[in-house]
Amino acid sequence: MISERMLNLTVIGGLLAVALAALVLDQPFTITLATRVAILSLAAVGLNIALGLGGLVSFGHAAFFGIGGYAMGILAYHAQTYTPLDLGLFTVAGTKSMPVIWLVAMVLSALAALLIGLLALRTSGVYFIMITLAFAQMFYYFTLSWSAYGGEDGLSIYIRNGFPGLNTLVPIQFFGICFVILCAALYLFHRLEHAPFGLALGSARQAPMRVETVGLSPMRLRLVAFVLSGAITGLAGALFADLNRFVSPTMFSWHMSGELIVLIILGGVARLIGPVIGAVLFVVLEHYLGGMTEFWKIWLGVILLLIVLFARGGVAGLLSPRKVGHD
Amino acid sequence: MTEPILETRGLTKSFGALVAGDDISIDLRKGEIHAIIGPNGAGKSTLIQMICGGLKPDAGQVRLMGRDVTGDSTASRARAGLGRTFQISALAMENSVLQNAMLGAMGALDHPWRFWRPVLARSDLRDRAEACLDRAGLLELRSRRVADLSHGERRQLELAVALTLQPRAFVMDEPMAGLGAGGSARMTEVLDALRAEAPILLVEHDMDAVFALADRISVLVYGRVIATGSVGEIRANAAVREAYLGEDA
Amino acid sequence: MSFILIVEQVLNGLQFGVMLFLMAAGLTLIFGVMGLINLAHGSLYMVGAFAAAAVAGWTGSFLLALLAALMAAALAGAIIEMVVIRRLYATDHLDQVLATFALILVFSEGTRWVFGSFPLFLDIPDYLSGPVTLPGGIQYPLYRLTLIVVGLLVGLGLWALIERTRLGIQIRAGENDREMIAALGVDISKLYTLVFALGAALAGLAGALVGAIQSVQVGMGEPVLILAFVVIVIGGIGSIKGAFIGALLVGLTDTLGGIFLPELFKLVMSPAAATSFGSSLASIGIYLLMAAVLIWRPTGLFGARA
Amino acid sequence: MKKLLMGAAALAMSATFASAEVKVGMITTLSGGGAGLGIDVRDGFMLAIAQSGRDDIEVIIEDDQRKPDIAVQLSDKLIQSERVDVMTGIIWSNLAMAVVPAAVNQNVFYLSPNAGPSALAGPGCHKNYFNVAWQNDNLHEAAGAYANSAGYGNSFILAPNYPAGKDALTGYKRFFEGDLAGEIYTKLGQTDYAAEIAQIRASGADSVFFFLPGGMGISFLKQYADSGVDLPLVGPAFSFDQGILQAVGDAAMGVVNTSQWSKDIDNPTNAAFVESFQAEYGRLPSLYASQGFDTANLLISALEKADPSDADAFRAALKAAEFDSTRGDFAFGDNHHPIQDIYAREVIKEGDVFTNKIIGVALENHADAYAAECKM
Repeated sequence: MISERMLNLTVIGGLLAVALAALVLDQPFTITLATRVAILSLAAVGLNIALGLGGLVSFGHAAFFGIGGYAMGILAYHAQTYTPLDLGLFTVAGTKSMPVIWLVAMVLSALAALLIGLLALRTSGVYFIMITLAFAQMFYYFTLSWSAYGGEDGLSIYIRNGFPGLNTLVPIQFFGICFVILCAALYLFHRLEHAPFGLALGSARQAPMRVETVGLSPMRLRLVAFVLSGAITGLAGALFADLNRFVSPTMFSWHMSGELIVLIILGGVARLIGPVIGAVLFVVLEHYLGGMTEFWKIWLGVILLLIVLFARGGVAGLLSPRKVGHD
Repeated sequence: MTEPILETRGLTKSFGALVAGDDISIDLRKGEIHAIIGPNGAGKSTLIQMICGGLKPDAGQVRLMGRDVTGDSTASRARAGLGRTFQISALAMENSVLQNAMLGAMGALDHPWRFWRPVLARSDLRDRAEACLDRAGLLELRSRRVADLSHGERRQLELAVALTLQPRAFVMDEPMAGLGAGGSARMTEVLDALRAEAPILLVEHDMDAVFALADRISVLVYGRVIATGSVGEIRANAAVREAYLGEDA
Repeated sequence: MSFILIVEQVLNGLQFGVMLFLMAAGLTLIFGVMGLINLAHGSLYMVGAFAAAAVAGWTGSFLLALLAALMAAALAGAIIEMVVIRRLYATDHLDQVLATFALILVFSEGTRWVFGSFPLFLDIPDYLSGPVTLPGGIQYPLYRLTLIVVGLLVGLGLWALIERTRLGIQIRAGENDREMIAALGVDISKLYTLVFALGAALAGLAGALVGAIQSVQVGMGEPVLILAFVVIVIGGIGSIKGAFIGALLVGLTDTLGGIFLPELFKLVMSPAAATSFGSSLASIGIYLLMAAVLIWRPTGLFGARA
Repeated sequence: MKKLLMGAAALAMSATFASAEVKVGMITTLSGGGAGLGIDVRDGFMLAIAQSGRDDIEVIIEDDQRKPDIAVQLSDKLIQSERVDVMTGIIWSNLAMAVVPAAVNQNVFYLSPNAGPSALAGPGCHKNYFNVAWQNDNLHEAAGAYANSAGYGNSFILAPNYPAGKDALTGYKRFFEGDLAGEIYTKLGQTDYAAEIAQIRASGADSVFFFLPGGMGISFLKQYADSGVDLPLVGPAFSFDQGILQAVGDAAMGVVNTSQWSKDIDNPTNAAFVESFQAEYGRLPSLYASQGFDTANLLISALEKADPSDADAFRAALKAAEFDSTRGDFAFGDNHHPIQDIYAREVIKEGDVFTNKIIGVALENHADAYAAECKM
């Protein structure tokens, strides 16, 4: 049993140490894996705001992940082919600048989250799960047949987008970007959780009637959480697309939504570090179990079942059971 | 006579064939405790829900300080000054006692759209919350998780959260339920003092408490108010004795 | 566009809808009685199809294959209910989603392990193959007509089961008041296993029936599962009647949308663009339908208030 | 032998041979939907490696699960960590588009055993990229040519609504000279074609061209056969391949399909390949297996002449393509895509097994339509 703060520092420090060690040992692929962990963690930190703090079981977060990915893909595609992007009323040039792409990815994901949230949050429980799933599927099928941007084939971006002052093609530098963003998102999550908004949102999850009777609207709290959550997952999507230099409809697939939930549960719901632990485990399992047997997903399934049935706090819950209260 | 703080006019609600509220008109005046009694299934919960905004009446009005709030949400009624406690505690069980009280303070004093500074560092909210916890006798337990509280302590916390709102009128759903004899007596004392601040619409099964506290009593049977009056009048009312007290006795 | 073509397309939409109903009925029944969201329902559909293909290959009898599909899916359903699902009733939906997601992985890869990666063969029996001529000179495959009839009969049977039998009374009681049914002296865990197996058997039957005209392969249940979700969201979760109406709506929208939307857009744009745009829009047509229903009624056409 | 081969593959997946001189990275689909194709390519490839007797070729096999992001990750791993010289194996065009451009730009050779997207044949061609199978349009073009020779004048054509589907219809139309009775794009992954079949029935067409790979084709063929519509079908080989033909059954009998390979192509290499594949794996080889086999033999032929470290010499050796192909004559065009005969085949039944028989050559010495756009 270790304290939560200790656990958080160990996991985050560990991720950084692995990447640095890989740099020293000249194992660039390990850095790539660590980057993948950081990005998947970021996506799950986003989901954790809705799911962990808000209790909103979104089975459609792939929608925002994919929108972020396509924001990157479309902007970079237009920059790469020197064609303007026609928005009907006016045209804009594409861009290969990461900060601009991130901003666009977050704004578009937030907008999508607002629209989906307005519809889905009128309901709760199973309806919410199924409706979010269905909307993500809608994006999936749409991009599948969206031939202007490659349809099922997706879009390849030949050179990773740029960040002022850095060479993003060097694995450790791109890892650095993702790692810093992940840390920023974790810090934001931490602040949110303890801020007035977090208290109200958490109360809306546990006792919505109470929140109403003190004069607050649970629906609005959830909507804001959902939008924030979507924006962060969208940012992760843009980074993920940049990691792969590729975007395709599979980013919208419902397996993606499921995997994001899996990351959180593996690590521990509503735990700050839960998504990171989950992402580390998932990538390690995927990579090493996948190398051992073609049927590795059976074992992934079995491990998930065991965690749901017997270790309901996830790994964070096993390592550092949550003490409650404050002061 | 001054304007009633809280008033219902002809509230009616039915669920299919079941009439849960039939032309209910009651009022709550400054400084009083108005108790609603009635056998199980008489429509007391339905009435509370209609007053607080959880259920839409088929017909009739709810007025708060002279204003029609029938179409308003629960939240806006709360902001207009309606404080409510629940029969089955509706508290954030994983949070601490203080956090629950501070939620009320936030609702009363501020808005939730603050995303950065820790809520516990907000001394204004904290002062209000701690003062109310103190009045409800819970200040010592403020760091305790609600899930670890006893049943009676949760009832106290229900009250404390309602206090943080400094409402113009209270609606309390069985605040004595499940309290032991000692707990009931203490709660009776608190409510007795509270009516000076804001009147209380009290739904309660504990007849001793009702007779000790109420200025007026309304008796609800099959969704209808069959009598309203002082404790003495109700005790003497034949219809009430037949419909309600008779069965109980 | 001729009248005959329209009639034929409506029949196609009906047939698709009726098969979706078999899937959705099980899902919604399980949710209504146990409050459980079961993502692995599509896997039971797959189990039914594989069992049917295996038995048909072995015995050559389509009826035996159907029987095998029913039994295999019901058995698989009963087993997962007893081993995994019953531990989930008391937990929240999040755990249910995750555990049943895990079951999909186990079922899909397990099936691939046993049957290999290539699709299996399952064909229509001779006595049901080929087209028949309907009044008005419409040629329509006999097997598809049979599917419509079987689906409607199963729907009728389900209605009779729920409205007219002792088990039905218990199921309805379970939907309304869990404590009451325990008070009635019903063995609740046996009832739950039974309902789950019944839902699974319906899915397995659908898998086997549809498997004869489609490809029996790993993962075949997932697209159907998501459509079934859309169906019960539209119809109202927990409502068998809603599932029926929702399934027909989705079936007709999907079939007719794919045909008529491109034709519609040809009125205002070039044929190539109309085909492309119309097909794209048709592919998300049912989701737009769902969104429209939700704006109008957030808990579906026949759903209880959330 | 089978055990031994699989053992070698498994070893190769985990360990690194100190003695290996050439490292080949194979990324292919071994799990999930479409795994059958990847397994065939792998088995065909490994059979050729085993038959060559060379123990200095190490093949590292990775499963992409048909997911582009996994494929990219594996490609990074193979290039960055394993430092492979040659890559191969990808089945799907979208995965190829995600992996190939980046890989060949890092000075790795890529030999495609299947996917041949037009972008990599035209403006996006690359000196280190060789396609041993086809350009994606080829079989569809051959189907159009066959339809002409069969005297069809009015075709109904359909394909899924995704890039490869659009390429397919474009390819068919490029060679087909008759009219179109209808043209539809179906949903990707669609399993019910009743609506489309009804349209075909009402269209007045005299023939139907369809491209519906995988399970989609199985569903379509079964439903088409049952519908009573008896217009002749023509399509590319994908829906009539050995792997899935048994799942289609009688519904496929007599259907004409186009392919650059067939198990009855009469040459000693092919005969030996079919026999040894069947002996090794206990099933008839598929089109994909033949492509994997040819890819490995091309690689081996080049390795006999040059080492990959001498990139220019190795490239020239690949370009020369001096190996015995299962398809008979084989040559690369200037854009490193095959110039080959494409056959029309008919589905027949041999005993209990459904298979194909060549009925003629649809296109002779056919190159692809994009070669002119390749500036290399």
